[in-house]
Amino acid sequence: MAYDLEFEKPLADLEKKIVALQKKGDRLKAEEHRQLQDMERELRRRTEEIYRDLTSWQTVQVARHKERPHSIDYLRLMCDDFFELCGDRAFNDDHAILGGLAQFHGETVMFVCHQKGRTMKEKQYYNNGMPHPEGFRKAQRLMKQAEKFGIPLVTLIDTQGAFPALEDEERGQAEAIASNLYVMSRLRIPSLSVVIGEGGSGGALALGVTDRVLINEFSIYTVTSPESAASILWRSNSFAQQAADALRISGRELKKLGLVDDIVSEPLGGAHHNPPQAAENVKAAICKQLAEIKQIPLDELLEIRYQKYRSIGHFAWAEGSEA
Amino acid sequence: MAYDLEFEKPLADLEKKIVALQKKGDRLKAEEHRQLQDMERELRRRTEEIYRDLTSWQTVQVARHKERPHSIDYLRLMCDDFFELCGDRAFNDDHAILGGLAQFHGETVMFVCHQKGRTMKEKQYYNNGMPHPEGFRKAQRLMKQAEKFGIPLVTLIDTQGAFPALEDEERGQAEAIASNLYVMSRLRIPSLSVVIGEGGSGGALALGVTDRVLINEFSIYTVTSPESAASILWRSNSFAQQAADALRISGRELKKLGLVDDIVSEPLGGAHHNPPQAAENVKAAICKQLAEIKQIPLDELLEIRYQKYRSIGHFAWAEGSEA
Amino acid sequence: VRCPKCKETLLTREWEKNQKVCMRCSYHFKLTAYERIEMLVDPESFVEIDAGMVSADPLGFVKRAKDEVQTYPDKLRDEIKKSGLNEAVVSGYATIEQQPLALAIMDFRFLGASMGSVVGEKITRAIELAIAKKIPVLVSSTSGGARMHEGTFALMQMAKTSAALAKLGEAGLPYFSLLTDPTTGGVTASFAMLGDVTLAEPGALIGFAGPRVIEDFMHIKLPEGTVNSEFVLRHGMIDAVVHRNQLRTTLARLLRFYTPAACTWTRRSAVAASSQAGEK
Amino acid sequence: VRCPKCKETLLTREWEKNQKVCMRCSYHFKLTAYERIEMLVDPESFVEIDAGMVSADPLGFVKRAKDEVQTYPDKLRDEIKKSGLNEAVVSGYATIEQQPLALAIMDFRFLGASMGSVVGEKITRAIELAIAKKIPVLVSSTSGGARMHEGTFALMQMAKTSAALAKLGEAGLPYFSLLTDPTTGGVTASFAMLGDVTLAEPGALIGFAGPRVIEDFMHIKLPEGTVNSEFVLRHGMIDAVVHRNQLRTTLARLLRFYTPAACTWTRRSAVAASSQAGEK
Ligand SMILES: [Zn+2]
Ligand SMILES: [Zn+2]
Repeated sequence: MAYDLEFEKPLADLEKKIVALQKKGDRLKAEEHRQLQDMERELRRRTEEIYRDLTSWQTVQVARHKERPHSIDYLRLMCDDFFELCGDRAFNDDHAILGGLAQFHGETVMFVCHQKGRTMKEKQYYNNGMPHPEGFRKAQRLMKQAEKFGIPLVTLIDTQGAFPALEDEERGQAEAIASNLYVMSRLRIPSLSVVIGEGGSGGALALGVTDRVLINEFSIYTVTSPESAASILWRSNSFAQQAADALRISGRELKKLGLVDDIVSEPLGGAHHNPPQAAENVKAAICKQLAEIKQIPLDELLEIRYQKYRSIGHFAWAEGSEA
Repeated sequence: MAYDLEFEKPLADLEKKIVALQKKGDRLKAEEHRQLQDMERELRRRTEEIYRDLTSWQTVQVARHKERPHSIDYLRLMCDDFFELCGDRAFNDDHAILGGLAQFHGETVMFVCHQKGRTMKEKQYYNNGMPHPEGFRKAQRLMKQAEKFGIPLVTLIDTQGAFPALEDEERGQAEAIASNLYVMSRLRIPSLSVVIGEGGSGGALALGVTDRVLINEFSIYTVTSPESAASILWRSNSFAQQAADALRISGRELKKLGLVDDIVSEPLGGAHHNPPQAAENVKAAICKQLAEIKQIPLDELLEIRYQKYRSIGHFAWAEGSEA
Repeated sequence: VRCPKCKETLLTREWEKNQKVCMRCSYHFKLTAYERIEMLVDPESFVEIDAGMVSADPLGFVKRAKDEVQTYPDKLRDEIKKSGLNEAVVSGYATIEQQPLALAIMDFRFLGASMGSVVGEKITRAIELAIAKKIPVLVSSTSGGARMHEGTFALMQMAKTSAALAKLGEAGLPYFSLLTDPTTGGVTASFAMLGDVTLAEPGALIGFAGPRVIEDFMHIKLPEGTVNSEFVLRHGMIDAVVHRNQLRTTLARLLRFYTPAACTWTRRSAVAASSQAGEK
Repeated sequence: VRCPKCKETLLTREWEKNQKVCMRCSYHFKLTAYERIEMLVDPESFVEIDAGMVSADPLGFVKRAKDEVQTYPDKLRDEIKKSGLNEAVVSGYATIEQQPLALAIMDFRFLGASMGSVVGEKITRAIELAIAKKIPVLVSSTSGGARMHEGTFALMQMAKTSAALAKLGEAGLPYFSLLTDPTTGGVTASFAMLGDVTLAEPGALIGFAGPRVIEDFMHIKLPEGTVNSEFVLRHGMIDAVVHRNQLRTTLARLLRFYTPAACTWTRRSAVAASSQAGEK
């Protein structure tokens, strides 16, 4: 896996040298062999160093990396069996939402995920992970089915946001999102979400009202894309970098702010450098959290869930006013 | 109100003579006055006579009479206040379904009705009472809202059936109807339906799974329109009359067959001869039945409702087989 | 046999070995109820119930045409003779890969698998059996619609079967609906569309009104295959189109997902719930 | 004042008497929160709560441009000064025709009524007050969207308010949502669209993305008024478009429908339910 992001330039240079040496194969002299090992060590060290302090904007780049594993990759790597459930039972089957039943770590779990796509054709098929209203309604259908059968719910979040076209207004994008927030807050099953890439706006939150919210180390969760925040606040989306950093949207920042429950660590250089390892980490984190919340009596779980969201927000009191 | 149906020919003739005499007004001689009174008495007698033995096919004519009161007329005449609730919250507001909150006999009731329309313009606006899937979904939304707030549900049924166009298949006409049957069978509120005109097919039943089913005397409730039954069984819809009679679809026949709980009597010559009286009868019938079912504890009510539909059907056992 | 889709002439033996699917174009021929049962469940595991249930004549139905008087009992006698079946559905219980379930399989040969009292009753009994035994339900649907000869009784079977499924749902038991060619009318608008998971065989005609009604009503001509399995999948009405040779495996997988042992959390919470007083 | 729709110049006194509705074309001007409260509730009945709640700065937000550094607290100070309000929503309780309800009224003057922690918190508190007092809730919405300066905290207010409404619903209490010009973004996609009954003033811009975003995204130009009250009514998202001069009466009627005394059956069953053990 090549280092190809802007801030990875030093790593890419190093990697190029390494690759050049590696090409020699058996013809490598002892001296060069040692040199190669040194460089490999150096690459690892530099990568760790750079990734230790990624800014929110740099995290955005990683979260959007074209080779980053998507929901379908995680499902393939984490589940022993997966049966996709389709359709909103009213209008369409929105491929931007991928959901179904999984054999997961010895039990049945309902997965509901955003699914992007890598090739042009895939991006079109999955609408690049940007759901229409019927996608959110399909999601809700599966959530209610999980509730009906007492199956725990896990969502994988990875979207720039809900699709903002006129047809989406016509079919009630706002209603579809709102309704999911309402329903998820009272689902009588344990629930958990993992932001695996981009957690963008209401389109992300519509799968995100769960007992636990985890985030991949180099993922983001944001009120709106940095570009759109920039065009609102700076009146130009060329300030996306400033916006990303000011909004503190990286997994690590969000953990510090108390907005996510835990961070799932990613392989060195990001999940796309080692998808199986990334999936293993996500799976382990899900198992750990699910085991915990499954112990909590249901009514208590619902009240804890309520308080979790209830308590998000900072405010103060004007002088002279009382709390 | 004129007698204008085919089987009402004798009545129309008599009526014409009466009207001719009435026109004379004050210039009526004593002799003629007596004659008029006789004829009026005769008209009443003959009407009673004819309407006492209406066939199913004749009942179809009355049920479809262009001046027959529709849901909107009943609501206006029966309710002290009515607030229409609109939309399926997903796609559209289907005017073929008219629903909302009513102040009814001193309490709040949720009405969900088919609404036809009289003029060409109205028929178009209401789609002649033939719902699209979003109409049934609006209906279900209101039913669930009634359940949420413990408000009794009353439905007024008056439709040829669900709209059978390609767009309706696309949006899941079958699913929309099926889902209503499923949900209505378990609604945790008292519920009641009145067939006020045409009860046609699945489109009628989708508002009709209730604790009590009443039917206006000259209304019908049928598996499919006589015309379409004729084209299925006789391979020509010109046998509609035979089909109507063979299917025994009039209110009175259905009462005999045990398929409705009670008949609401209509004014002489049918509801359109005296809409206020028709509405008063319907209202009284609703009040009586609601008062009864409101006394039944909820879990018991649901089981009674289940058994009501569970027990519909006749079958036998082949020789040599046991029950 | 000749394939109605690709017109290929198929060797009967091969065609039967291929589960009556055209070897060339994958056209799925209709199966009889017993063929389908054999194909889906573990050998010898099927136990039929209500096999002797036959239709009565609730309306005293007589069809009078110019030169013909036909009663419903006449018609039924003909259909029984022709099909060798007592009615349009075969019901019972069985196992698929050792997992028990109740099932009802419709058979198009009997009066176009139209739904009258017996179809409604047998399906409802299969569902109630499942509730009593705490096992899932599979209904394999095919139907031309409601049984006209039973009038409003036929219509009400839609309510009856749907209400039974609602009870099954409250009991937390899954219902799998399989749609086969053709499934239309009142069957589609009741139990066929109420699956927790709904599957369809490829290319099956599936609809409420059916293409002929739509064409008559709209005065248009629909292209072949407008209202079929792939159409309803695209429009979000079903979960998957499954080739006949994958059906058994698919159902086995589905049964495993919903098996109580696979839902470790449910079992625990179900125990907790049953120890509480009161409702549900 | 000049009407932005029909360009007519209106006499201020008459215009105010007409509830700030254009006498010529019925254009509904924006109202301040206190104007709306006065218009809707019984005189002297409004009791404000949480009036002194002001925004904190959870992110330490700083907007740096070439020649400008602006902190969120700077911005807030400006807005407070400009609007005379502490935040973008005024909340409390009152009566309409003697019927009590909790209410939260948004005010567009304060930072475009964007939703940050305070808006979310005040609305949630109003809902919780309603649950405690067993009274209905009215939220009058207007908003440009989420408060960017609070980042993901702002986003989460959507979840917080929606969860509070879900609790209100479980308590069997009605929620009336009133949409006014303009209502967009995260507010639309949460509490604004969750009304048991949802009303809108005529001609109000109502949408998720809002017309400018749609135009940018689709590279099209939308005709004026494409995404407004009438549009969402037509598409089944709201119950009614109500002229400002009918709002008070309409709300009074709605309150009467849901008043426990009007639901004779509910009262009985609620009593029965409370005597049962266990859940809900
Ligand atoms: Zn073929
Ligand atoms: Zn104007």
